[in-house]
Amino acid sequence: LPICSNGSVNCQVSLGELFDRAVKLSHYIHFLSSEIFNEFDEHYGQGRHFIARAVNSCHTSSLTTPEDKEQAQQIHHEALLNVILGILRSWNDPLIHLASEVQRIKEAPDTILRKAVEIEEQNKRLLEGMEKIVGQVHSGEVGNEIYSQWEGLPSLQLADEDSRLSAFYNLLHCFHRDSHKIDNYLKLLKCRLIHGSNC
Amino acid sequence: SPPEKPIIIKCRSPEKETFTCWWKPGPDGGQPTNYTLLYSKEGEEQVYECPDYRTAGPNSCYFDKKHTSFWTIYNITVKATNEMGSNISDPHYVDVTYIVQPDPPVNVTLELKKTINRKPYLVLTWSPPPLADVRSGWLTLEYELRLKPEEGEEWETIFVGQQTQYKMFSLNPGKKYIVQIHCKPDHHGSWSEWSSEKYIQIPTDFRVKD
Amino acid sequence: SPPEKPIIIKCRSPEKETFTCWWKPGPDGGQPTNYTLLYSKEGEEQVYECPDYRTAGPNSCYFDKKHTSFWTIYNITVKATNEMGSNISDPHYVDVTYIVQPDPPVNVTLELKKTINRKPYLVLTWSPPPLADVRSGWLTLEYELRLKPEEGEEWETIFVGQQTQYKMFSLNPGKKYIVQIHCKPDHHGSWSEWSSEKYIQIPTDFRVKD
Repeated sequence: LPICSNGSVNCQVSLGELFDRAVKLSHYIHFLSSEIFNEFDEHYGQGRHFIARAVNSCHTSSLTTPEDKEQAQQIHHEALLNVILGILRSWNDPLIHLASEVQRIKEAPDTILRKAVEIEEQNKRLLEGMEKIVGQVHSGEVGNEIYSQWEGLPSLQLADEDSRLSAFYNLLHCFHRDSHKIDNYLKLLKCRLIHGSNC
Repeated sequence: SPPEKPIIIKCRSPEKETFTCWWKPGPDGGQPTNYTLLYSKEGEEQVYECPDYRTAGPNSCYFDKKHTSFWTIYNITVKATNEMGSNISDPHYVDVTYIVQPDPPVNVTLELKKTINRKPYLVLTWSPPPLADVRSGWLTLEYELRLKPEEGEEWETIFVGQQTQYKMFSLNPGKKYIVQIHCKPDHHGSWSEWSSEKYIQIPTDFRVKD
Repeated sequence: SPPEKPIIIKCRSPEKETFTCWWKPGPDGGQPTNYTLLYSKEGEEQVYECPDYRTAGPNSCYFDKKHTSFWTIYNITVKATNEMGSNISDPHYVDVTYIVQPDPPVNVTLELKKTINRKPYLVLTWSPPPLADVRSGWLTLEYELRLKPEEGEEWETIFVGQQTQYKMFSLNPGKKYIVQIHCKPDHHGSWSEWSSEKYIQIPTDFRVKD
C-alpha cells in the first residue's frame, strides 16, 4: 500500500503510477473501439462501402496532431498532453450520444450496445486521469483550451437508414483512429517522462 | 458513554471497477449507535459520505463504478455516534489499484493424456474469474497452482505466470491428488482465495518410461 | 496494345516509420513499358509521385520517413504506359498504422534454472528486432512463443504480451524441445516471421519432487 503516514496530507498517486494506469486504460479503450468498429462493420457494413464516405470525415481533423514519430518526439510533452486532452474532450459529447442513439438501431446486437456504454464510461475515466496527470506535470490550472466541437447528432437520427448507419460507421471509424492516437501518444509520453525514453 | 472508535478492517476491489470497505464497531456502551463512513480524495477538500451502506451487507460501504476512481487516494474514516457523543476511526488510505483481489479462477479441469510416444501426463486447464475482463490487458492475472497427494501434508506450489494451462509429467502412479488454483493481478493487489478442491486419481500404469 | 493494368499486391512497414508498396505488372504486349506510382493523402487534393522507385527493388515504391504519415489514408495507384497507351491499377487504400509487420525477434536464449526450493524451470529471453524503436514508446510490440518436442507434431503456442522473458515450468524431463518466437505491434499490423529454431535438451532429472 502506498505509505501514507497517518495525518500526512500529500499522500498521492505518483506520476509514474498515473501513467501506468492511463496507458493500461487507453490500451483497453482502443481494444474496445476495435471490437465495436469491427462488429458494426460486420453486422451493417457488408457491401455498403461505408469506408469511401468515411474518408476525411472526422470532426477532430481540425486538431493539429503529430502524424509520425519525429513530430511526436519533437513536440513538447506539455503540448502533447494538451493534444491528448483536446482529443479526449472532443469525444465526450459524441460518445454520450453514441451510447444512447445506438440503442435505437434495429436489432443492434447486445455486445455493440454494451460496448458503446462502456467506451463512454472509460473515456470519461481516462479524461479524469489525464487531468490529474496534467495537474501534476504542470502545476498551473488545467485550462479548458482546445477541443473540437461535434455537430453530428442529427446525422445519427436521420430517417434514411443507410445514411444513418453510414453516420454511425463514420463515428466509430474516427473514434477507432483517435483512440489509437491517444494510446500511442500516451505510451510515448510514459517512456519519455517516466523512463527517460528508454522503455 | 460515547461509543469507542470503530476500526476499518478491510477494503477490496474484485475487478478494479468497484470497491467495498468493511469496519468493525467498537464497544458501543449499550447505546443504539449509528455509523457514518466519510471520505475525501487526495488533493481535494470536499468530504463525501458513503454512497451505499446496503449492497455489501452490515458495517460496509460499497463504491460503485461512478464513485470509484483509481487516479486518487481515498482518505476514509468511520464515525460512531450515539446519544452520549461520537468517536472517529483512524483514517484508512485506499488506492484502488492496490486493493484488487480477484475472485478465484473457474472451470478447473484435469485430464490425463498420453504423448506421441505413449508417455502419460496430466493437463490442468482453468479460466479467469468471470468478473475480471482479462482479454485485453485491462486486468492482467497471474496464476499459481498447488497440489498434494490426498493423504499428504505438504502442498507443492507452482507459479505458472499468465498461462491458463499446465502440464504435469511427473506424478506418482496410483496416487489420488488434490489440485487448487488461485490468481492475482500482475502488479499490485493480492491473491484470490483458492479454487474449490479438484481430485484426480492417477492410474497405476501412469509410469513415466525413462 | 497498351499494357494491361498492374495490380498493387502488398504494402508493408517494418518499423512503423517507413513503408514500401509492391505491384505486379500486367501483360505488357511485348512493348517496353514504364510504371508510375501516384498517391494522394486523405483530405488533400494534391497528387504526388513515388519518392523512390529504387531502394526496395523492381516494381516497388519506398516511402521514407519524410513521406510516411500515420492515421491518414493513402490512395495509391500505379499507371503502366507504353507507346500504344496506358492503363491504371485499381486504387489501393492504405493507412500505414495497419500494415506494420516487424522483423522477427533476435538474441533468443534458453537457460535452465532452479527455483529456491530446487524446482527446475526454463527461462527464455529475447530482444525486439533491431529496426523497431520500442525504447521511445512509438512502437509497442507483443510476443508469442511456440514450442514442441523435437519429434512432436503439434506446436504449443503461448501469448506472452509485452514481456521479453518467459519462464516455462511444465516441461517433459529427458525431452529435446524446439522453441521459436514472433512479434506483432500491440494493436494493428501482422505477426513477424518466426525467429530461427532454438533447441534445448531437458535433463532427465528435470523432475518435480514427488
